[in-house]
Amino acid sequence: GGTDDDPATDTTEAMEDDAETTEAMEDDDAETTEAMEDDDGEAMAGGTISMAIVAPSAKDDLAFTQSMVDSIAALDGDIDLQITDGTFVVEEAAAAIRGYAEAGVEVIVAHGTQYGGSLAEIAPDFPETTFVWGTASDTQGLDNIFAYYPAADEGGYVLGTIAAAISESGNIGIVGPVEAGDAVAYIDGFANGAKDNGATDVSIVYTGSFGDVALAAETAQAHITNGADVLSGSAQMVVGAVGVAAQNGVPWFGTQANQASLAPDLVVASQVYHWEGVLQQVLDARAAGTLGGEVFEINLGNGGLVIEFNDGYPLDPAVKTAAEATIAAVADGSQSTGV
Amino acid sequence: MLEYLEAIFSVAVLASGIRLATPYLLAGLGETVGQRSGVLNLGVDGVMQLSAFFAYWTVLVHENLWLGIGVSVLVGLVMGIIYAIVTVFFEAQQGISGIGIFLFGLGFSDLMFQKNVGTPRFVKSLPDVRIPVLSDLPVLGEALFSHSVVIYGAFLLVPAVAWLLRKTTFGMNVRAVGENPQAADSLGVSAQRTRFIAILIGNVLAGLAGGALVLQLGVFQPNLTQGLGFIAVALVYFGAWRPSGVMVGALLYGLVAASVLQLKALQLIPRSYSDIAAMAPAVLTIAALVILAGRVKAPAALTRPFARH
Amino acid sequence: MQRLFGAAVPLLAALVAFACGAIMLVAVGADPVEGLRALVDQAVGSGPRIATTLVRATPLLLVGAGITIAFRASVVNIGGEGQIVAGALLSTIVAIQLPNLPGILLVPLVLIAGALGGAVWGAIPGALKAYASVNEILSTIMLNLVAVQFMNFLLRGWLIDPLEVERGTRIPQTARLSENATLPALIPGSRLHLGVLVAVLAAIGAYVLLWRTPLGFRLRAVGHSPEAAKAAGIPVKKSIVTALALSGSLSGLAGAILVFGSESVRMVTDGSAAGFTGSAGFNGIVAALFGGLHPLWTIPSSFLFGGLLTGATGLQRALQVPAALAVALNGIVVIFVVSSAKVRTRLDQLANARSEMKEVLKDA
Amino acid sequence: MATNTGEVMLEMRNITKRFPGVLANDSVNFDVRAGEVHTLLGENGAGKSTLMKVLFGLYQPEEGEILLNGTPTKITSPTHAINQRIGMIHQHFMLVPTLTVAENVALGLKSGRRPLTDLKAVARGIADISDEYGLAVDPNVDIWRLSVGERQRVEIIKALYRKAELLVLDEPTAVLTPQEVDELFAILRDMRNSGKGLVFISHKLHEVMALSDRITVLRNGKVTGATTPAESDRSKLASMMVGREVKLAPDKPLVEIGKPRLTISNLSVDGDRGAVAVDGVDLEIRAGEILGIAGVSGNGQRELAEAIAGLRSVKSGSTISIDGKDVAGMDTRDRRNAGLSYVPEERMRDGAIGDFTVAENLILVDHGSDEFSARGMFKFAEIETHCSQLVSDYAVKTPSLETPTSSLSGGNIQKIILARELANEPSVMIASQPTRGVDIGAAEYIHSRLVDARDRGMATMVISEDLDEVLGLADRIAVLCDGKVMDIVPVEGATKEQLGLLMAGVKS
Ligand SMILES: Nc1ncnc2c1ncn2[C@@H]1O[C@H](COP(=O)(O)OP(=O)(O)OP(=O)(O)O)[C@@H](O)[C@H]1O
Ligand SMILES: Nc1ncnc2c1ncn2[C@@H]1O[C@H](COP(=O)(O)OP(=O)(O)OP(=O)(O)O)[C@@H](O)[C@H]1O
Ligand SMILES: [Mg+2]
Ligand SMILES: [Mg+2]
Repeated sequence: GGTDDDPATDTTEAMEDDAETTEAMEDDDAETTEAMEDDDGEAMAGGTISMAIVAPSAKDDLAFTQSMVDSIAALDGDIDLQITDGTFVVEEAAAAIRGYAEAGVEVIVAHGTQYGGSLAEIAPDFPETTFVWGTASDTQGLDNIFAYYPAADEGGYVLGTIAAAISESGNIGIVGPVEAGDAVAYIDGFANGAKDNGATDVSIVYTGSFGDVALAAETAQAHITNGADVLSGSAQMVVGAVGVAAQNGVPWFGTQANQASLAPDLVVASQVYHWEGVLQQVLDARAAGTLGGEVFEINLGNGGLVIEFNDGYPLDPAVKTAAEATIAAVADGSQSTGV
Repeated sequence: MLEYLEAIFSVAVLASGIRLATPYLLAGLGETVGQRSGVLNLGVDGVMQLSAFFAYWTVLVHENLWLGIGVSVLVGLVMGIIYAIVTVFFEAQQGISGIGIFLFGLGFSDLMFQKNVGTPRFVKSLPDVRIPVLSDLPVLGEALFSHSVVIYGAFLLVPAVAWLLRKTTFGMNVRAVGENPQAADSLGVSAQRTRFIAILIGNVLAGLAGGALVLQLGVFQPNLTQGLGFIAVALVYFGAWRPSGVMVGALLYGLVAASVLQLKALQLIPRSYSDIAAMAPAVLTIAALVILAGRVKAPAALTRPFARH
Repeated sequence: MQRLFGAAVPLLAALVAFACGAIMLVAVGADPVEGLRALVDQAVGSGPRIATTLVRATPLLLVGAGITIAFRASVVNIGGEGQIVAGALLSTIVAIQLPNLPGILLVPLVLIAGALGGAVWGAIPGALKAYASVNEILSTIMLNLVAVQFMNFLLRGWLIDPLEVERGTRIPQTARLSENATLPALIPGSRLHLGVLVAVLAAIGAYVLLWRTPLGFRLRAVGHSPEAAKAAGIPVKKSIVTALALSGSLSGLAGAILVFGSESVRMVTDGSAAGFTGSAGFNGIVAALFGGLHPLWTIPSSFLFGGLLTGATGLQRALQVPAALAVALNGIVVIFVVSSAKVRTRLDQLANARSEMKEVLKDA
Repeated sequence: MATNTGEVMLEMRNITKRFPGVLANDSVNFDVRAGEVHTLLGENGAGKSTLMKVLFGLYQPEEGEILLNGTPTKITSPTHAINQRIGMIHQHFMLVPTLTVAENVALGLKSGRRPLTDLKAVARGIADISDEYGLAVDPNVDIWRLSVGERQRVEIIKALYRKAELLVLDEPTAVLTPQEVDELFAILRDMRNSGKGLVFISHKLHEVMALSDRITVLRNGKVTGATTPAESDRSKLASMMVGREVKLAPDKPLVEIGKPRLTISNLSVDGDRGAVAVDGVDLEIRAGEILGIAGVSGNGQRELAEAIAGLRSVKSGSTISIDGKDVAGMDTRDRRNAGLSYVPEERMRDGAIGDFTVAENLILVDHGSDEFSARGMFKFAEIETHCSQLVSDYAVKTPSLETPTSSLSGGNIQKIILARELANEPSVMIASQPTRGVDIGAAEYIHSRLVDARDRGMATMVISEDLDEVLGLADRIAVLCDGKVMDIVPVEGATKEQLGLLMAGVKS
């Protein structure tokens, strides 16, 4: 379960004293520069921070990887970002991570749990480099690794309640990939939210593939013919399902990144991962001389998970306010997602 | 038990199965012509991905579905010419040069997509055309006669290809060249030319299959086909090198897949076994082959390059 | 002499192919020279990088060597992907069951388990072909699909890392497997592990088997003429099964090595075969072909493709060119090389003819 | 015999054709007149087929020219040859088994209803030809359903349908039953009398004597003589081919017959198309004895041989024993280990592997024996000595042990097979058509080898459709008809007539 309080709370603290840490960053800057000088001069020149992302799917997948890319883009401060995407194969990722480290990149985001093993091998060889590992909830005892993970079930739960509210048939269809990863957390949260809010029939289908768009489309079709009037789903292949939803005028809920662009008038809302908070903390910590050793969770509470409503969809204001309430409740832990 | 049967034998599953079967059918029919001429093409999947991407891109830019279909055919033609040159004139090992085409298609379509499109966007997909009277028929009418034109086209191609192979001189030459190219050659039937054309036909249909797939979905993604083309090749063996047989195979494959989805959707398959269920089409295809196989023989010269001494 | 020349032809073809690669680079707006530099640098730029390249080449070499065996018995084995997965799963299970066995025992054991898993997954299409005359191209393709789903099934359920369940992250991967099973490094402190050596030995073994042993003789006999082999008393059906089982066992070995040679020492998937194998099942075919379907030539060619694959990541980093380019390039290389195969055989024919001519004249 | 009054339709002048390491044709002169059968005679590898392939545009000669009806013509391709009214019946049929007769005939011809085929029209044409020359065949059946003889008729029809005036038949009788040969000859004579020119190639001298108007002999690619049946006889022809005196029948010393080595009782076997092919056969062959199996092909000989060799399953109740050991349940390898050896009927398909080297074919059976391998590894030195020994013992003409077997001529390949099969003194040998398509010299050699082995106590079964061979070789002759043994007669006093009646199923 994602919402065990401790990490949630202390990370929120970390967010609160954001202000001063940023000041701290200003004056620390000089010395950290010196500190950096010997191993990598020009990377820091002009206050530029060099970052790299190694990620499993495409950088514009409208999902997991894009959420990270967008987040870094949203960071203030002058960042020189390099990306190696579409590398699920661990050996490839390892090569890339090592390559960045050798090239003197300061902060390397290994955006995939499966990279953990490689990090454990590589990180010790580059004590000056900060490695950020997600989604994961331990730093493998290394002090130059930060870890992060999303409490995907939280947004899932919220979206589920909205789905139940706008569904007339009370029949909701969910299109999943392989039953694994934070897809499961999101989907279970979603299902619970829907059920708690009166959905009678929540049908979850895992197609068995992250890539089979056609299968996802047919799954959505099956849901609709079985009477579902609201759909959601997780992972890259859902574009197929969104397409079917659009063709049938069925509302859709997205996750990981804002999927409104796929169906501007049918995507009700998306749970969007905002890693800015985490990343900012990472940069601050690094500036403060801490290269790692902390775990961050993003959740509704600390603003890492954001429910982005799509103005293109005419959502009943009442439902929206109710949803906002749920968000607050889930955020402060008074409402469990049951995951 | 009954609920399972009800779930499977539903109009929805039939319609869905037909939709899923179409790309297999188109690609399989093309591959049938090629293999009848003695040429195995394992590159089908790659050709489909290329044609799928370029069809998608075309429609994305020009918003014209027919242009998209045309482009998918064109891509098939180009790939066909390449493959024909490689296998017919350079007498290249067919199984393997096919893998080459596959890898190229897989990589290049992905490359082009990332460079030119990136974030998936929807294009308008092929509209369903309800065939007036027929689609109003009770029960099956809706399932059978409310599909996009490419689906009708694909199934109309079954008798067409059968006719081509059985009744035309070209078809006769194809069969001869696939069985005993030396004999055909000794009578002035150029094995090379015949195979060249057969390969073109095969790849054009593969291209069409890619176009049909992507324009059915209205969106492209890298590795869109997920190995669909390889299964299409397998279905040619399954169909005993007969268009009708390939159609049966494609429908079986599509319907099983659709049934599994439906059973999952109705929560009739426990979630933890969803992957096991996903094996069904492959397993059933093999099982069916164990029963069928032995009775039919492959074209004798299949995968054998022809060279005159 | 003409051997060398014969080998030079595919190399030439490869060069042409790389020229096409350069064109693709330009097409995507990258500087080909820069690209080549980045590629080469990443592939062989430093000790660790060479090590990575060799490690990356290992599964290609194993699969490739297996392909050559199957090919000589004239069975097409497109089941590499599935056989790798099968081998990996079995070896993983062994490591999970016997975590405390000392490395000296456990390492060989997991390798054997891998080979066994692959052998079984290869023997199935072999038996289907031999005893039910099911075409092996079809069955191997189908069994790839089955293996993937089976992998997902196990990695989500029985074999999943308990931590993943606890955290709710649920990535389909095993826990970090027993340290004792980790393949020892050949050069201490480097990524260069035992698997690389195993693969090279396996390739040499394949060569010896095919041309130095009765068993290989039988496989080749069956490959050339099942009828004549049968009449000579060679068990044809059995040989077909043997060929595919051997071929599969090498792929399975690759699977085990992917798990216990990886930095994470765990089996992990994204729900697709390629997610775990990195398409070694296909790229291995490519390597074998590039090696003229000869086990020994497959060794250098595998390392070449290994370099291409690791180099591609460098390319991607330096010029932000999608890694897909490397896949496409692979394809082009294959296409050019197979096409060159004819030129090559023609050359050999000529040379043989000349030497025969000489011999005949000597006799006269 | 027709008199050679027809004008010269073909003249080949100083044709020279080289293959790597071989001078296949050495400035050969050859001509054919309208209305004659001109026979090409020569040992395996003499260059007969090569010369004809040059004529048919399959090979281009290095030197020499071809005149058709007096005009020099460069024949560039088979199609070209066909347009020049030349037809060729190849040593190996050029038919597509899965196509019908009509389709096979129609291949490569312009259809009247393009793009569709016009098989009806073709069928009509076939019917006309059938009537004219008595070539009965149903145009609508698939080739694979036809007997060998019928397939050959289709080949001839193909040629005639294309209006061939000059017809080349390369060993057309090698695969035919005596009846089929007679029918074929009748047809060929009709064609000759209707003014066509025929080139006939055969290794069977009595056929040559029966059919030819003129005979040209090739040896090592050179023309070594020309004659006519009138002015020569079989032994003259034989010595012309080989270049020395040859014995047409081996002389067999009397050896006393030993104990039974191969015993077959109540053997029943199904054929390829299900029907019973071998029907309750009882046979016994003793040490030092050659049992000839005579019979019209397709009367169960092949199935009999394959059943004994373990390549075909037998029906229950059948027993086969070698030296008293029941082998009916064993696979081929174990039967061979029990002392069986087998020379298959289809040399290139079942006997040897074309892509294997001469050496590899020589150890195809015994490769696993401890003589050639230890601990699963080959002992190449031993193999080398063994093979070069055999090559010299059996006078195999090959450039080297590493030569691909497919590049050798039929006779030499057969010698390799025989050498392999006799190598480790088998107790029982089954030899199917041991000299079919093999030239006299080689045949003589093979016969003498079989007789030697017999003298050393081997029990031999020789299956042959060539009655001369059976009569010359066997001690006893069993005649098969419809899968049953009609009778078993001692060779002494056996006559062709008597055998012919038995083969036809007539019991005296
Ligand atoms: N395609 C070829 N390549 C190389 N050598 C060849 C080829 N065809 C024939 N030869 C050689 O040329 C010589 C003549 O062969 P050819 O087939 O003409 O003999 P032949 O008289 O027909 O023998 P047979 O009676 O066995 O048919 C032989 O030595 C043969 O090995
Ligand atoms: N000489 C042979 N000829 C045909 N088949 C053989 C031969 N030797 C072995 N086999 C087949 O291979 C299988 C393996 O048996 P065996 O272990 O005896 O062979 P091997 O030792 O691997 O090779 P060899 O027997 O040639 O030394 C046997 O069951 C048999 O079916
Ligand atoms: Mg000949
Ligand atoms: Mg042995």
